[in-house]
Amino acid sequence: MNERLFRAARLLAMCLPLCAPVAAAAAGEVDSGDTAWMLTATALVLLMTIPGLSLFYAGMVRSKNALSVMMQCFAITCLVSVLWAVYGYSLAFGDGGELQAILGSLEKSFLVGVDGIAPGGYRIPETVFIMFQLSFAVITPALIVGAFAERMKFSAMLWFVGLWLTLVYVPVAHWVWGGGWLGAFGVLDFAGGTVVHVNAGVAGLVTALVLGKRRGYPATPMMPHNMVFTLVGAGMLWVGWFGFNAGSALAADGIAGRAVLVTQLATAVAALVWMIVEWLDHGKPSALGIASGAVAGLVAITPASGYVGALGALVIGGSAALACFYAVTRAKPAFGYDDALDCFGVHGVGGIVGALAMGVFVVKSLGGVGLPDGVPIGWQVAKQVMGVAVTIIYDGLFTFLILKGIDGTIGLRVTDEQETAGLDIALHDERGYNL
Amino acid sequence: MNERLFRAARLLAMCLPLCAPVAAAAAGEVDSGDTAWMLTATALVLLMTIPGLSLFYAGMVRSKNALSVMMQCFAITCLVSVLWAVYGYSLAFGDGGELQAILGSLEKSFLVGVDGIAPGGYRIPETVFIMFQLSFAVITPALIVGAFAERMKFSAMLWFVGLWLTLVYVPVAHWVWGGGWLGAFGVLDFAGGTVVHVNAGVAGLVTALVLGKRRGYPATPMMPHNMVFTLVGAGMLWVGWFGFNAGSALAADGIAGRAVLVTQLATAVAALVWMIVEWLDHGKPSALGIASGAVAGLVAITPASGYVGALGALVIGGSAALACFYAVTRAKPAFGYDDALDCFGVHGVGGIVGALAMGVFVVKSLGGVGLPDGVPIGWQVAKQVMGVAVTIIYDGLFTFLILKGIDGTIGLRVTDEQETAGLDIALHDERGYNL
Amino acid sequence: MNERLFRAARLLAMCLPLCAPVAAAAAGEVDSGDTAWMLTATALVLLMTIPGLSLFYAGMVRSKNALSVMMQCFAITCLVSVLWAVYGYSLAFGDGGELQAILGSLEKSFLVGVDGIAPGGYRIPETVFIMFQLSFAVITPALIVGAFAERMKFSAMLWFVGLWLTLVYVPVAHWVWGGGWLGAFGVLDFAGGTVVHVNAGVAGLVTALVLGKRRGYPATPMMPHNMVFTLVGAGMLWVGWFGFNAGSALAADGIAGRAVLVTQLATAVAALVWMIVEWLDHGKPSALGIASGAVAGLVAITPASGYVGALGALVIGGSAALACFYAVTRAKPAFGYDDALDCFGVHGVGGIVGALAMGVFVVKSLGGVGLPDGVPIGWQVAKQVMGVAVTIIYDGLFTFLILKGIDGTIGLRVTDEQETAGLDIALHDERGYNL
Amino acid sequence: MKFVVAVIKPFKLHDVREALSRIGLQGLTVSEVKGFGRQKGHAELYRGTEYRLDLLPKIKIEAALDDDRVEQAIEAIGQAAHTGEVGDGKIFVLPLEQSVRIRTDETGKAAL
Amino acid sequence: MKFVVAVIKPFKLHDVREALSRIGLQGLTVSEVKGFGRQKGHAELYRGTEYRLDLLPKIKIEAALDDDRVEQAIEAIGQAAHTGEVGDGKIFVLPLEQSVRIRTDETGKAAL
Amino acid sequence: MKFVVAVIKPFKLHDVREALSRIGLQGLTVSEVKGFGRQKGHAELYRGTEYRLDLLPKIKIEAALDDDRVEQAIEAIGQAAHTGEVGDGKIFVLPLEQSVRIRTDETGKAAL
Ligand SMILES: Nc1ncnc2c1ncn2[C@@H]1O[C@H](COP(=O)(O)OP(=O)(O)O)[C@@H](O)[C@H]1O
Ligand SMILES: Nc1ncnc2c1ncn2[C@@H]1O[C@H](COP(=O)(O)OP(=O)(O)O)[C@@H](O)[C@H]1O
Ligand SMILES: Nc1ncnc2c1ncn2[C@@H]1O[C@H](COP(=O)(O)OP(=O)(O)O)[C@@H](O)[C@H]1O
Repeated sequence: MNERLFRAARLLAMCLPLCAPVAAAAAGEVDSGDTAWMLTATALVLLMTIPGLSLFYAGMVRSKNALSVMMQCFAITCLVSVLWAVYGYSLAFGDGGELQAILGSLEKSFLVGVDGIAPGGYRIPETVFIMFQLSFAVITPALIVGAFAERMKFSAMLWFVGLWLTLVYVPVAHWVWGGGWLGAFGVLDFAGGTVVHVNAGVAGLVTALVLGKRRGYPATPMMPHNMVFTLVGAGMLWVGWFGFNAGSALAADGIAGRAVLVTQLATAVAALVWMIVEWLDHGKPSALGIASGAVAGLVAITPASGYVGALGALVIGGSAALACFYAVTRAKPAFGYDDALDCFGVHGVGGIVGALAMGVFVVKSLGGVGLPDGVPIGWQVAKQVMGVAVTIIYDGLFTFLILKGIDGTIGLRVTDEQETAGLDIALHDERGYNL
Repeated sequence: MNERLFRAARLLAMCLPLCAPVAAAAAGEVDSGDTAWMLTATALVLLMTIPGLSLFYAGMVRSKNALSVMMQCFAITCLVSVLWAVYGYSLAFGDGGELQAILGSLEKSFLVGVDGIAPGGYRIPETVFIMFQLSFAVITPALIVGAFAERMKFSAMLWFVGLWLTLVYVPVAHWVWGGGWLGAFGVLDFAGGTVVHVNAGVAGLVTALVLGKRRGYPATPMMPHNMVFTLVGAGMLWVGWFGFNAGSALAADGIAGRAVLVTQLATAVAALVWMIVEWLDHGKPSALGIASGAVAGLVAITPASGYVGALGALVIGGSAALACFYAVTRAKPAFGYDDALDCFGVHGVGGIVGALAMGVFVVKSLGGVGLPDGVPIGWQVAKQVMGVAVTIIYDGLFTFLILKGIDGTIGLRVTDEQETAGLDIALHDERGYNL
Repeated sequence: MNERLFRAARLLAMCLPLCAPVAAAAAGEVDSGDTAWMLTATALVLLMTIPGLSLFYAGMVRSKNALSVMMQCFAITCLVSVLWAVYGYSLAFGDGGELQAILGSLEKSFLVGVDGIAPGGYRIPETVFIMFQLSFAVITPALIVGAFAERMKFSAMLWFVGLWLTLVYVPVAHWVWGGGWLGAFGVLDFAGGTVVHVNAGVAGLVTALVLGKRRGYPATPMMPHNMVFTLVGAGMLWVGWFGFNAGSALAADGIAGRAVLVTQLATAVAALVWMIVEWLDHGKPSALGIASGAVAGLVAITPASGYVGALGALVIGGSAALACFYAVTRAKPAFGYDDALDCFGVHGVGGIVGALAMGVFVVKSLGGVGLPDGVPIGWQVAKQVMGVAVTIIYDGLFTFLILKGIDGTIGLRVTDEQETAGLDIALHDERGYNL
Repeated sequence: MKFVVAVIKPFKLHDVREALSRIGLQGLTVSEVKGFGRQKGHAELYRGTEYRLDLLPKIKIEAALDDDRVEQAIEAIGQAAHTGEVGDGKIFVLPLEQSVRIRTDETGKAAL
Repeated sequence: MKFVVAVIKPFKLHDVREALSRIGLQGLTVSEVKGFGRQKGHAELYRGTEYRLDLLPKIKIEAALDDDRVEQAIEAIGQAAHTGEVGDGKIFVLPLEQSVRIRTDETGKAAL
Repeated sequence: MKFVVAVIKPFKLHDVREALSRIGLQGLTVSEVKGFGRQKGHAELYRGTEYRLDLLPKIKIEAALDDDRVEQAIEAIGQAAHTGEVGDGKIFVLPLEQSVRIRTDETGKAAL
C-alpha cells in the first residue's frame, strides 16, 4: 500500500470535511476533473524545467555558458524521462513486497501494465500519475545544474545524473512517497521539500565542493549576463509551481485549492522579505533579489503546501527568505565554496526551513489541516528533523561517492582552456548569440 | 448575496439551455472539473502578469530600464497578494451587511474561514475563488506600470499600488462583482472591462499627467529596446487571457467555451484591423502594430466575453482596434501626455469600447446570450455608460489624490541623474545585460 | 457522422476497459472535467504557436529577420482564426451530406448554431471543439514559415496562407478527421501526423523550391542569431504539445494519459538519439541538435500518441530522430534546396515516419491499443501509406499551384535590397534590437 | 588633415553631433566603448556579491577634418560634451595623411 | 608604416577581407560602428511614432601596413567596398610609428 | 605624445589594465572588436552546417601617452597580454598632436 497516498487520503478524510463528498464519490473510477487537473499540473511542472529553470539559470551565467546550462537541463529532461520509464518509476512506486520499506520492485519496469487507475485510491489513470512523478524526477537533478554550472564536462554530467537518479532520487522518493520507511515513520512532505529540494540542494553543495571553484572565482566578476531571462525564468517557475504544489493533491479539490493559495502567499511574503532585507542591508532592492526571494518562498512552502494555512504560509515564506538571504550573501562567501547559482543556498536551505516549519504549522490551531490523530506537535517536528537528516546524510554520502567515481574514471571538469573559452563553444561548438 | 455571481448564474439559466444540466448538478458540492479549470485559469492569469506583461513592457522600454519595469511587476504581484489575503478579498467579496452596496466586510480578513465552497453557488473551493480574484487584483495595478515606466521612484510605486488597490480597486471590484451597487444596478462586466481595464487605463492616464513626461520626450528617440521580448510577452498575454476570460465563467462549461471562442475572434480581428490601418496609414504593417491590435482586442472583448457571439466579437474587436490605434497614434501626440507604453491608449480606450459595445451585442438577435428579462437594449447601454462613467470619475479622482499625497511626502519621481543613468542601475544596482 | 471521433470512440471501447465507465457516463451532456482539459489543451496549443514556435524560429534566423518571422506567426494566427470562424470549421467539420466524403458544408459558417455539444459523442461544448480545431488550423501554416523564412513578401505570405488553408488544410482535415474518405477508409491519425506535419512539411518543401534560396545561401554564414530564444521556444513547443497530443483524446481520460506518456517518451528518446548521432558524427553534441531531436520526436509521435505504448514510443522517437537527422544534415545539402529552418526535414520527414510506424505499433502485442477488429497489420500499414501518399501528392500539387498563382500576380519574393537590409526594416520599419 | 578622436559621455552624443553639424562637419563615425579613468564606476550587486565596474560606457567619435577646421571642432565638441563632472572625456588629434571617398574615388579634402 | 582605417557598408565586409587577403595582408581588426554622413537612414515606426535613424550601421576596418602596400590596399578596399551609392564610406591613412607583435616581441614591419 | 593602440585577447584585459595602472597610466579606452590574423577560429555547427569563424573576438585598448611613457607602456602591455600562443595580438604606436580634457579644457600632457 502506498503510504504517501494513504496518508494524504487519511489527512484529508480527517481534516477537510469539505472534501469528503468528493472523496466519497466513485472509488476506483477515473474522474475527468481530477485527470484534467493532473494533466495540466504535469504540463506546468515540465514548464518549470524547460523553459523555466533553464532560462532562470541561463540568464545568471556568463554569456559564453548560456547554452551549456540550457543543454544540461534539456539533456537531463530526456535522460531522466527514459530512465523513469525503464525502471525509475517501478523502483520508486512499484510494490516492493518484503523490501517495500527500502525499495519498490521492477514489476512495472518498461511501464508494463500501467493502463489502469493510479495506485492509492486516486481517481486518475496510472499513466497520468507516472507522468506527474516523472516531471518531479526530471526537475530535481536539473536543479543541481545551478551548483556545477560553467565548469562540468557534459559527459560527466550525464553519468552523474543517471547514477544520482538511480542511487539517490529513486530510493528517497520511495522512502517518503512510495511506501517506504520514512513515510511509514510519519515524515510528511506534501510536494517535495525533502525529496526534491533538500535532496537537490545537498547534492548541489557536495558537487560544488568536489568540483571546486570556477576559474577566477571570486576575484573575476561573474555577473548574470541577461537578467531579463532570469526574471522571465523566475516567472515561469512561479506559474509552474502551481502545478507542482497543487498537483501534489493528485486531485482538483479543496486540498489543491489550499495548496495554491498558501503557495502564492508564502512566495509573495518571501519575495517582499528578501527585498526589504536587501534594501536595509545594501541600500537598494534588486530584481534578482526579489526573484530569489520568490524562489526561496516557493521552495519552502513546497513540503507544507497542502497542510498549512495562511499563517503558516506567511511565517514559512518570511523565514525562508531570511535564511536563504543569509546563506547566499553571508555563508557562501564565508565558507568560500562556489555554488554558482545557489542551488544549496536557495533549494537546500529553503527546503530545510519548509520541511521543519511545516511540522509546527500543520496543527489546527495555527490554521493547518491538523496532525494525524494523537501525534503531538513535538513528535511531528522530530519526525521532520529525521526526514531531513536522513536525506542530508544519505544524499551527501552517495553524491560524493558518485562524483569521486566519475572523477576517477572520465573526469568531472573541463580543461582550463575550455572553461576560459566557455562551455558553449568548447563543448557544443555553438554560441548563444550572433548579433 | 454576491450579485455578480448571482447575475451570471441567472443569465446562464435564462440563456443557455445547454448548460442547464451542468448547473443543475449537485449544488453546494465542489466539482472537480470546474475546480480543475479554475486552478488552470488562475495559473494562466498569473502567467499574464509574470512573465507575460513584464516581458511585454520590458521589451518596449529602453534597455537601461528593462529590469525596473519587470521588478515593478514582480513587486506588485507580491504586495497585492499579501494585501489581498490580509483584507483585500474580504473587503471586496466579504458580506458587507448593511453597507453591502458600498463595501464588503473584514470578516474574512487574513483568510479566516475560507475552507468551504465559493460563494454564489459556484462549485469550486473558496480558496480557488480567492486565488482567481487575486490574480485579477494583481494584474490591474501591474498594467498601470505602462503609464509611469522609466521615471517613477520604486518606493513611491509601492505606496501608490498599496493605496490604489485599497482605495480604488477593492471598492470598484466590490461595486461591480462583489454585491455592490453597480452590479445591483445592472452593469454587466463579464471579466473585467471596467474593473480591470478602464480602471487601470484611467489610473494610467492620471499618473502620466501627474508624473510628467520622461526627460527628452518626445524629442529623444525612445525606441523599444527588444521587440522580440515584446512579442513574446504579447503571445503570453494572449494565451493567459483564455484563463482571464473563460475563467470568469467560474466553471468549465458552455459559457467558458463561448468566452474562449469570442476572445480568439475579437483578438484576431483587432490585430488584423490594426495591421491594415497601419498599412494604409504608414505604408507598412508592423509587428508592434499587430501585437498592439491583439492586446486591444483582448481588452475590449473582456467585459463581453461570456455574453456576446461571433458577430459581437468581430465588431468589438474591429472597433477597439480602430479606437486604440487613433488614441495611440493621434490623440496621445496631440495632447502631448507621456503615457509611455500606452496603458490608457490600449487598456482605457479598449476597455471603454468593450464595456459599451457589450450592452448592444449581448442581445440574442445579435448572437449574444440575451439580456435579463425585460431590460431593453437602450437601457442596458445606459447602464454600461453609467458603469464606465462612475469608474472614470471615481478612479480618476482618487488616483489623483493618492499621487498628490505621495508627491507631497516622499516624492514621485526619480532625479534627473537617475533617469539619465536608467532606473536599473540607479534604483536597483543592476543592469539587464552584461554581454 | 464524424468518422474520426467515431473511430476513436470505437477503439476506446474495444481496447481500454478502464475508460469504459467514463465513456458510459451521461452521453449528450457536457462534462466539466473533459471541458476543463480541452480548454487547457487549447491554450497549450496556442502557446505552441505564439510565443513558442515564433520564438523557436526567430532565434534561428539572422537578427535582421527576427521580427519578420514572429510577425508572420502572429498574422497567420489572426488570419486563420477569422477564416476558421467564417467558413473553415464548417467546411472541415460540418456535415457535407452527399459530398461528405469530399468536404463539409457551409451550414456552420460564421459559427451559426454552435451553442450545443460537440459532434461525435464527445462531452464538451462545440465552442470548445471549434477552438481546439482552430488551434490546429493555426499552427499548421505557421510551421511552413520555417521553409520560406527570410525572403518572402509579407503580402504574398498572407495570400498564400489564406489560399492554402482553404484549398489544402481544410479538405485534408475533413478527409481524415471530419468524416471524409481517408478516415472512412481507415487511415488513423491521432493528433495530426498527416493533417498537420506531413501537410506542413511538404508545403514547406515546395515553397522552398519555388521561392529559391536565400541570397548567399549556402556560402554566406547564416547562423541562428539567438540560440537561447530557440531553446526556449523548443521548451514551449514541448510543453504545449501535451495539449496537442493529449488534447486530441478530446477528453480527460486514459487515452489522454497514454498520449501524454508516450509523447514524453518518444520526445526524450528522439532528443537523445539526435544528440548521440551528432556526437558520433561531429564529435560534439549541440543544443540545437538536442532541441531538433526533441521536435522530431514530438512530430513523429503525434499521429501515434493515443494508439501506441511505451515500446512504440521508443522506436518511433528513435527512428524519427535518425531520419530527420540525415534529412537535415545530408539530404538537404545534397539536393541543395533552402528549407531555411527545416520545416520539411523535421515536420515532413518526422510526420511520415510517425504516420507509417504507427500502423505497426498500434497492435496489442507491441503495446498498442490494438487495431479495429479484423484489420491485419499489413493492411493498416498500407492504409497509412495511402494517407501519407495522398497528402503528399494533393498538398504538393496545390501548394505549387497557389505559389505560382501568387508569383504571377503580386510576386512572392522581396527584392534583393530588401533581403540584404533584412525584412524587419524593409517590410515592417522596425528593428528587433535597439540596445 | 587631422583625425580627431573624442571620447564622451553617452548621453552627450546628440548634442555633440549637432554642434559638429553646425560648424559644417558632414560626416563622423561613432562607436560604443568603455572608458577607464578618474571617474569611478557604479557598483552592481547580484545576490550579495558586489561588482564595481570601473569600465564605464562611453561614446567614441572619430572625424576626419581639414586642418583649418580643427580648432573649431575641438571647441564645438568641448562645449557640447561639457558637464563639468569627472568623466567628461577627452579629445585627441592625430595627423591624417590621406583620405578617400569610396563612392567617388575622390581623395584629400574633397573626401571628407 | 601606415595605419589604414576604412569605414564601409556592413555587407561588404566579406568582399573587402577577401580583397585584402589577395594582396597579401595577413591581419586586420574589425569593429561595428555607426556612421553619420550624407547617406540618410531608414525611418522606424513604433506605435505611430517615427524615429529617423541618422546613425547607420557601418563596419570599421583597421589595418597596419608597410608603406609600400598602402596604394594597393586603398585600391583593393576601394574596389571591393564600392557600390556607387551614397554611404559607401571612407578610407583614412594615418602615420604609424611603431608596431609590436605581442607573441614574439617582433617589431616594425616584421610585426604586421 | 603618442596614441597607443593594442589589440589583445579578451581574457587578458584585466591583466593589461592592471599593468598599465602600475606604471601610472590613469586613463584608457576599451572596445570590443573582431580580429582577423594568423590565429584560426573555432568552427561552429548548427544542424549539420559548419561555420568557420575567422573573425575572432578581441579587445582593443587605446591610450594616449606622454612620449617618455611609451617604452614602459609597450613593455607592460606586451608582458601582461603574452601567452605565447598565436593570436596574442599587436601594439601600434601612432603620433598624437594634441589632447584636450573636456572637463577642464586642459591640453597636452596635462590632459592625459
Ligand atoms: N590617456 C587616455 N587615453 C585614452 N583614453 C583616455 C585617457 N584618459 C581618459 N580617457 C578616456 O576618457 C574618459 C574620461 O576620463 P576620466 O579620467 O574618467 O575623466 P576626465 O576626462 O573628466 O578627467 C575615460 O573613461 C576614458 O575613456
Ligand atoms: N569626415 C568623416 N570622418 C569620419 N568618418 C566619416 C566622415 N565622413 C564620413 N564618414 C563615415 O563614412 C560613412 C559614409 O559617409 P557618407 O557621407 O554617408 O557617404 P559617402 O562616403 O558615400 O559620401 C559615414 O556613415 C561615416 O561613418
Ligand atoms: N596588420 C594588422 N593590422 C591591424 N590589426 C592586426 C594586424 N595583424 C593582426 N592584427 C590584429 O591582431 C590579432 C592577432 O593577430 P594574429 O595574426 O592572429 O596573431 P599574432 O599576433 O600572435 O601573430 C588579430 O586578430 C587582429 O585583430
